[in-house]
Amino acid sequence: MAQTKTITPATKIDADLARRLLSQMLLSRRFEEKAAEMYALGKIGGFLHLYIGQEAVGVGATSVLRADDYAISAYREHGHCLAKGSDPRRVMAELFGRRDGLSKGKGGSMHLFDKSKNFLGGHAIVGAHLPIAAGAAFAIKYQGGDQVVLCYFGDGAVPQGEFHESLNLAALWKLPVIYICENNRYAMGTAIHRALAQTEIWRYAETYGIAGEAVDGMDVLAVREVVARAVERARREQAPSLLEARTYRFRGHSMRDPSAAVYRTKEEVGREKERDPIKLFRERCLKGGVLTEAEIRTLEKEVNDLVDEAVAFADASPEPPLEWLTAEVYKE
Amino acid sequence: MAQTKTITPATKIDADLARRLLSQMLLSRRFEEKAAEMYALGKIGGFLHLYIGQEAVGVGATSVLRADDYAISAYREHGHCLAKGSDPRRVMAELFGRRDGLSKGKGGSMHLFDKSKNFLGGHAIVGAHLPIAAGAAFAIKYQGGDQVVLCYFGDGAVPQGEFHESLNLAALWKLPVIYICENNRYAMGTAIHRALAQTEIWRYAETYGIAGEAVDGMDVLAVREVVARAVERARREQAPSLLEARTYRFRGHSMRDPSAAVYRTKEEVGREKERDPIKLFRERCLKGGVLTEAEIRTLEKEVNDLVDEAVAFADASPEPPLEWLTAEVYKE
Amino acid sequence: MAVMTYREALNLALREEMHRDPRVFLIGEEIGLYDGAYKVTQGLLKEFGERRVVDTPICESGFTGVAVGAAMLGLRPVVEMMTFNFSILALDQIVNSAAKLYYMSGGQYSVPMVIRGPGGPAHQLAAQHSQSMEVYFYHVPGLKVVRPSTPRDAKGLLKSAIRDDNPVIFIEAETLYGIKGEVPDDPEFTIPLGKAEIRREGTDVTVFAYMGMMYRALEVAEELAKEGISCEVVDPRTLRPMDIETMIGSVRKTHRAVVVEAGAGFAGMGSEIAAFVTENAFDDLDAPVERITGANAPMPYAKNLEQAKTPSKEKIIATIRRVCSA
Amino acid sequence: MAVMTYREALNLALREEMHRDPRVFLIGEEIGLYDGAYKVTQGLLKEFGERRVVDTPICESGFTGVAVGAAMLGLRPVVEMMTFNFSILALDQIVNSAAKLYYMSGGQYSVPMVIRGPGGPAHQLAAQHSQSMEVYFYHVPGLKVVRPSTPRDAKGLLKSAIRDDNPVIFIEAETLYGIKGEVPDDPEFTIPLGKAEIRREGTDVTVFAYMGMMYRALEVAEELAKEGISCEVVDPRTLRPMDIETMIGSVRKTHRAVVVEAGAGFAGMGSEIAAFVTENAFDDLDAPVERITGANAPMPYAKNLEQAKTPSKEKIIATIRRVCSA
Ligand SMILES: Cc1ncc(C[n+]2csc(CCOP(=O)(O)OP(=O)(O)O)c2C)c(N)n1
Ligand SMILES: Cc1ncc(C[n+]2csc(CCOP(=O)(O)OP(=O)(O)O)c2C)c(N)n1
Ligand SMILES: [Mg+2]
Ligand SMILES: [Mg+2]
Repeated sequence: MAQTKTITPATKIDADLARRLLSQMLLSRRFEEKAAEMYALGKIGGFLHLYIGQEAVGVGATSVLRADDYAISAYREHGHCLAKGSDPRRVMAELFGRRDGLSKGKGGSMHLFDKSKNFLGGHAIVGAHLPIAAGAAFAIKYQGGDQVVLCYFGDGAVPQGEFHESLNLAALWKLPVIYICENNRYAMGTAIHRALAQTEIWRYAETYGIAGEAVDGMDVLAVREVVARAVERARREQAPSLLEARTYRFRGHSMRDPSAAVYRTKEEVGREKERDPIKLFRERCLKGGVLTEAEIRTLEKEVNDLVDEAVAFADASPEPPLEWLTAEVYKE
Repeated sequence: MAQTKTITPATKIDADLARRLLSQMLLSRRFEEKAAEMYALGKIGGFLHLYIGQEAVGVGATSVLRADDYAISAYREHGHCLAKGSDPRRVMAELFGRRDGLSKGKGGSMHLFDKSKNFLGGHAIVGAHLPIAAGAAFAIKYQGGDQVVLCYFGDGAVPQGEFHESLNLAALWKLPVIYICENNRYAMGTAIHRALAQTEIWRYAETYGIAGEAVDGMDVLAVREVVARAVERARREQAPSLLEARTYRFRGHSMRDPSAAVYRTKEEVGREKERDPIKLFRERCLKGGVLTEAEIRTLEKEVNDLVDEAVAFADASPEPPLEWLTAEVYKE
Repeated sequence: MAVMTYREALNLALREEMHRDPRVFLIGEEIGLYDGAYKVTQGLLKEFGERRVVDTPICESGFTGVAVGAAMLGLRPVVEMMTFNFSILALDQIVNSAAKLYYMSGGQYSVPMVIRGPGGPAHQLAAQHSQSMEVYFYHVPGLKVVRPSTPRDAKGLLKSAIRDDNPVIFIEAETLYGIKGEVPDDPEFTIPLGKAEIRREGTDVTVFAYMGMMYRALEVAEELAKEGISCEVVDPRTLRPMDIETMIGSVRKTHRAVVVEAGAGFAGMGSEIAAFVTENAFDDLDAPVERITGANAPMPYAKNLEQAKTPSKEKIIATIRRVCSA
Repeated sequence: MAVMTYREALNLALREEMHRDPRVFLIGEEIGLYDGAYKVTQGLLKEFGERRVVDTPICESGFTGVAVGAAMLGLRPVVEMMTFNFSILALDQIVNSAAKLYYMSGGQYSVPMVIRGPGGPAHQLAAQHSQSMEVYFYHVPGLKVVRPSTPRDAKGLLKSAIRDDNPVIFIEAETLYGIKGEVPDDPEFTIPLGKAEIRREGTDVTVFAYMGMMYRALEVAEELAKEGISCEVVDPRTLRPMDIETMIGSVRKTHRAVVVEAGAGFAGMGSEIAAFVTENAFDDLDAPVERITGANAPMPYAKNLEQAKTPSKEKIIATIRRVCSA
């Protein structure tokens, strides 16, 4: 079982792929920077948890999935949802609580769902979506499909009982699910060593006799590689995996934790920002001659336009009609 | 970390100790054989889970505790409670649902409590008493005491989330608690390999970086030794342990599972009964010249008398008065 | 019309629905190899195999969550809670996932699943194993809640529950598994959720009751008939959605009502029934709706205390007499 | 009398009780180093140290169970649920352990503990984070349940809860933490559990409401006074045990009652209040007790829908007018 490693591929990166990965990471980044602005303007309410700093995980992982594979996440899921292919306009409209939002404005930031993209949501009770992921994998197996389920969760979910229940069931029943822990070293203000007796999360895999790997979550290509292996195991052998992507959130836990300074030092944050996954990948692409400055600027421009469009779309979308309050409580 | 082993002590067993261990195992055995009869007569109702076959665990483990140490268990706890020193008469009266029962007849077989013996009960939700045990250990540490908490549970509790939550907290906070799993290889009709992806329970200790040991649960001296080590760790270093006592229940899951034949073979049961902990220890004491046949017969007689007395006492104890139905719902 | 036990009726409903719809599968503790702790799933592993009858380890939250996930992908899980007492460990999955996903996802993901098993007072199982668990569910928007009192209802309502596109909490009773009754043979026989049943017609007072209390109410009605008090016994059957129309209709006729419930009274089912009956039929009422409930205490083990815990025939009779003389 | 916020009043109550009784300790997520997700425990880690202010990993069932075990050994834990929504994960420990141990052990082991934290509708936190959680607790024998509406009550009731020998569920509100009010300085000032408070005297109709709805009821009363309808606003404060005497006393005086509650209506707190008021004061009532409740749906995210979810002033006014004209 591998430890964290940064992979410097021997072969040249495919330019199309590089463009895709970079633009998806940029989309996630810009989208959320804009969302933060919109939050400040009061256009977005409730909790808003930004994925900024962690984009390599969602983008790298999703890049090795097929469109008919499933993904599921917790409440810090904008990036996962966008990477899975959801329309940024409808994601933004959801954050705005408007009728054209993915969930018709009823879910909000923490409850993005996109059935058309097999994105199983946005769940806000820490740990609760882990068994749901196993259940989706169970259904795939039941139906004789060969899709896989990718389940993102935070280091904060590891001490929760459902982590253990889910891994045991997934291992016992050989379910095609990939549990990928985004270890950003904090659950709100709780550093991982204050939450876990044993902090090497990938090693919990041993407990269940399944594959476990840790990976540098700031390296989109490394994430790709590790997740690709896990996808293979799941698709071919229906064997689950536990992956640990070592990453960092650059912002506070949510918009209500703006400084995030009580529980971590400025130096630490500064040091981690040096590992910015977008910056790293950008530099690598430039250095390796995969993309030019001009190409990247074009990408950036495209992404900025997409995000502006998303905001305009969200802003123009009307509030949900009041009858929707009691609609869809039950399926008729 | 040790694996299962049967210890044949080099030194001669102390005769007093042998007498104590044997008579306690016999007491548990006879007490429950009688309870089964009483159940058949309708004197005992509800669920009745017999500990028969597992006595070496409770007796061996308790024998290395101090009187002011704590013990806590699930619903198969008659043996644990008796070993901790509770009055068999009051235990039987509880099974009868009478006013002189340990819990005044309000708890029954699954809810024996004895504050005077630091026996923290009888809990019937699988897994739920594991965090409570950690809490008791927390209180000891908070109060600066040097007692330890011994927490018995079944293999069936291992897949439950609270197992994981409790071990993590105990390890993280260094609590003086000893988790001892009585692995009798079945949770009701579910063989352990149908419940756990990884069936070496003591090895889960590694996950939390604490000590784990497996022991032959049919060997009362081996249990003593392993638990004694764990008690030392807890008392001196406030370090928790996870122990696995490999044992077997000779009867069905409860009186409502009389045959227990669907999920295990006659041959298996027959083979395991050869490992009867009382028979083994009896033979060893005889062979080693520690006790004589006559001495053992005396012990047996004493135990039988105690149990007869317990039944007589229980039978003579009146039903709880009806006012007790709504008494002690709240402490005034 | 076959005569069968409540248990057999449930078993038949499961079997028929599994034959009818390959998406239906069973999941829970001891339901397969062991044939069910209460034998409701007897023979189904043999008939349908391990793919569709899934034994689980003890992890109620985990396997309920698995069912939720499977339902999101279009399967129709029927989860057995060995007893409903253990559902409290899965309550988050039921309340926050199953009940809300359809709403939170703006109608994208429905969660068609049934959670079934015995609940309510049992035989001397004491405080942790003998609880009226429906109270944790019937308040929750997004859930449906069924308490079927007869073999016929058990079958007809379970089939409807399985065919329903929403999470349905279906609470049986250990104490009723052995009762017998007529059950229609037609495999297409179902009973719609949300319909109350008038178990006995009467003119002087409506008695609302379900499960064991419904049978007790029928006995009481028999006795009171001798002294000229005519009780109408109404069984709500589905607690959510509740058949308010039928229930109020009965009270408009009798002008008096009592609710008998096994659970501890404060803020129980009886409170809701009393409240809506009064709101809707205030001017028709000749007396306040009275609640006859279980004692406000955990369930004790001792037989005599246990018996005293649930409303006795005597207490019900006395209350009805009082209500009828008001 | 100092003027302070609701949050400060809670903080002060904790501090005073921790000084008073060395057995009192705090346990929960982010209560120490982070000073509390809602800053209720601010400064307490610094003042009392890690022994008595215990930060936990995310494992609600685990740390609530730890508190139960500690309470069995004589400590007096105050558990913070970061929000009460998460208490559902610990419900088994609360209902089956904390609430029942005293009873099941025949009075041997009491469980003196408080579980506190914010609950009820919050600001656009949507279905899983914005629930009226009291419904899972007030039915349960062995628990006490408090919902304190003012800074004064927050302090006085929390102190009583901590001194109580039983498990007390103490549900604050995110939306009230910032409100200010007078709070007695006396560190021995407490408010007994189980006592309702008449917030405004009136003669025409009793309005029962707590927390945010209580404030809305006061505003409504103000407006209705202008048109000559005199509302008596009664805040139960403790939902279990409930101060039935005071509440019925009020209705006997006004002859009319409405209950306003934020939670979804069916089988909510209002049902119980309506039921017992009617049972006890039927002949004094000039109209049925009406319930004005939150919509029967999960909490939506969109601001406009969220606002429509809880009873509006307009709806309360219209209902009271109707009740008063009956
Ligand atoms: C069961 C539960 N308990 C507490 C919370 C409150 N809460 C929300 S996020 C969070 C921290 C989770 O941290 P982690 O899993 O590491 O994810 P991250 O925020 O770092 O992405 C907490 C405690 C919750 N949502 N659910
Ligand atoms: C949470 C929960 N789920 C299910 C049950 C029903 N049940 C009682 S005992 C038992 C088996 C437990 O087996 P194990 O832990 O191995 O203990 P053993 O009976 O072998 O001593 C089950 C499933 C329960 N009591 N609690
Ligand atoms: Mg984290
Ligand atoms: Mg076992």
